[in-house]
Amino acid sequence: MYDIYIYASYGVTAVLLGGLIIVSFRQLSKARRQVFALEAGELKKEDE
Amino acid sequence: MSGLMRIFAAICSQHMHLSWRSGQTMLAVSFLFIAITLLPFGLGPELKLLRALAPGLLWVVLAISLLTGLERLFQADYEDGTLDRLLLVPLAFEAVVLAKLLGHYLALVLPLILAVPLAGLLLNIEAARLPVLLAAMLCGSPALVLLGGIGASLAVSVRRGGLLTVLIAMPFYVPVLIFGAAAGRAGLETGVAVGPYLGILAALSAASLLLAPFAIAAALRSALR
Amino acid sequence: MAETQNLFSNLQHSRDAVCRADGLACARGAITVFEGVSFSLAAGQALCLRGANGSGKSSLLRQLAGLLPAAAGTLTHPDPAYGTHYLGHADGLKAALTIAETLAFDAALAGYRADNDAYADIAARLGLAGCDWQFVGDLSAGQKRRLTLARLIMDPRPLWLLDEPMTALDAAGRALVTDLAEAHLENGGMIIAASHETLDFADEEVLLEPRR
Amino acid sequence: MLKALENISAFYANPTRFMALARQVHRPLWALAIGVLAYGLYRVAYVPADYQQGDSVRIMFVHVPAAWMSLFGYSFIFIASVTALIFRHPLGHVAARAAAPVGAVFTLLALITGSLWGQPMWGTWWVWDARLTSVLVLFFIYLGYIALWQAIDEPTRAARAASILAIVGFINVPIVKFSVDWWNTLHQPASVSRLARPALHADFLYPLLIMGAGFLVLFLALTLTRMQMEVLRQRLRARAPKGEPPHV
Repeated sequence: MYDIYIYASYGVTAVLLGGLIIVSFRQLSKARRQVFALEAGELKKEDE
Repeated sequence: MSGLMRIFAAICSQHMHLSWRSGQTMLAVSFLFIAITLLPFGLGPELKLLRALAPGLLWVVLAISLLTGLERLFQADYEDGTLDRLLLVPLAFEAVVLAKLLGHYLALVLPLILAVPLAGLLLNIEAARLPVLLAAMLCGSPALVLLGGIGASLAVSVRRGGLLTVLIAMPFYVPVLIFGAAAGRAGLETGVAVGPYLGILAALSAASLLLAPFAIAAALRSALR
Repeated sequence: MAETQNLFSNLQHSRDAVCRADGLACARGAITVFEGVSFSLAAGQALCLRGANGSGKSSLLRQLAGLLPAAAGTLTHPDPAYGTHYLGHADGLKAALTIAETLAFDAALAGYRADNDAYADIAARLGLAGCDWQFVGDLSAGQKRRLTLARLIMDPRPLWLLDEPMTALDAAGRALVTDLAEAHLENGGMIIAASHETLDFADEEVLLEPRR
Repeated sequence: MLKALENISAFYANPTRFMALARQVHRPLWALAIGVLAYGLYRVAYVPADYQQGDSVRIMFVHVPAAWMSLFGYSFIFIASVTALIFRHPLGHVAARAAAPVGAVFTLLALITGSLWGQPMWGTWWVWDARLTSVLVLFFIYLGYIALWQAIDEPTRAARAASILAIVGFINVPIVKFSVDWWNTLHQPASVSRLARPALHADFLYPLLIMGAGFLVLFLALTLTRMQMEVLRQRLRARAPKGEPPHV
């Protein structure tokens, strides 16, 4: 009788926390890529 | 009058002067009446209902009118370089902050509170309730200004930071509103003492007075770097 | 009434006052604006800061005024609350006030009682007409600049920090700044000004190098 | 002991050293979070139905830990801000900023699950119950804190303003809690909050504690992930050529 509320609760939990986890990891890997590209660019400049 | 007091008075009176001259005071009082006028359209014109809700509604409208005026508290001075100057006066910056807050209180908040009886008339409030309501507002409003000043100072470097100021200040307003409205209600229910509520409101104002000038001064100094 | 006479008195500043920077650095967030800036200024001397846009001239002035902490190095200067005038880009003027009201505020910040006759005198000296009725918002950029000079006249403080003091001023206005500055130096004051122009009153220059 | 702690904290003040440590701890922490949460869910699945509330009691196992984390998160931000502002530890601002969205999501979760629990229990989606109301105010405090970080462009200025707000806001939390509790009893003197149960049977308590531990580790793991991201963003901002801050 309460199933729908229980599933909704756990569903919302999964969506909210899952969303935050996905966003956080995406932002982390994006920042990693950008730092990597920047440092690679700086190394190149020093070589020239 | 000593030099330091003269500086304090000058900062305070300049703030009041500019507030009057730029129409801020009139705008804030008009805002209060506009909000009060809109309420019966939302709630229905039934006088009994309005009368029962009046103290709480007046507190909420007062708080919202105050919040809308907060944006201009420090921002104009921040943008035109006046705050730079005020850091270079012999007065402690916390005292400068207090002078501005006092100016704001006298120019904006006091007129709002004085307008409350008239606004209460529109909501059919019992006249017997007014003295207690006004006393509660006088006790609680310093806290509203001081705590609102924290929001205004934190958002001072943000252009169009009005909504941000409101968002930051709102959680600080909750206790004052709770006890202010409770005092307003207690006034009529015979047998309920009003004193403790006024005491709590005054205590909230006193605690804000101890805390807010330091927080505001720190926030403004940080924004001026 | 003795107080009002002070408005025009030529106060002699202490000859011991100094303003010195040793290896001064300035940081904006994680970015270093300048570093290793050193100079020393004695009573009666003026310094002109030079450097490209963004080299940190204004930041250095703000550090000297105590508004911005130094990222590194040491700074010796008069207590900003008593000894420093800082005229920055933002002029601190209120458009809704008249010239007289502005001067009254300046006088009060300097600790003087209100005196309307004195304001008219100062306005006249700065070449501003209509002291009592002219609103600051209606003044031109150069006239506003002149009005800010009133603070230097009213409140004798040993160190003047001037950011682009000649901006927007006509020939007469520039002469006014130069006159005020020379009188100040004669009285034992110190001036540090950031400017792209040649300042007649400055004896020394410090060049802020753009940091690579 | 304290001295040793001080030395350790000083050692990891250097962002590069912190990043090296974070890289080592990151995966084990996430593995632990997933493990504890999985075990907690397994235990929750076998919890018997409550004789009063039936199966809806299962909502408690996300609602209550989420409410715990909303308070823990703000305390975390407060401590990090104090560390940054008073002890000038450079990672304090990073930790506070990283934890804010995590705490806010847990707070929102507590609100939504509280509402989903309230509907079958009270027959309405929202009641101005003391606990729900103060969690709602806490959510606004989180929002203001995050908005302040976002609104101020200059990172060091934003950091200082945010830490002032975190500290002042932290003082405000118990005052709000007290006044809301008082306000609530004033208006509904008879009702006792059903979310606050006097004593939990062990069948309920242990799964609840395990879920709480799982949420705590998840909070720390998420915060660590976001801290690494913040450090890298700072590095980008410092390194990028003047005039064109990297778009992140």
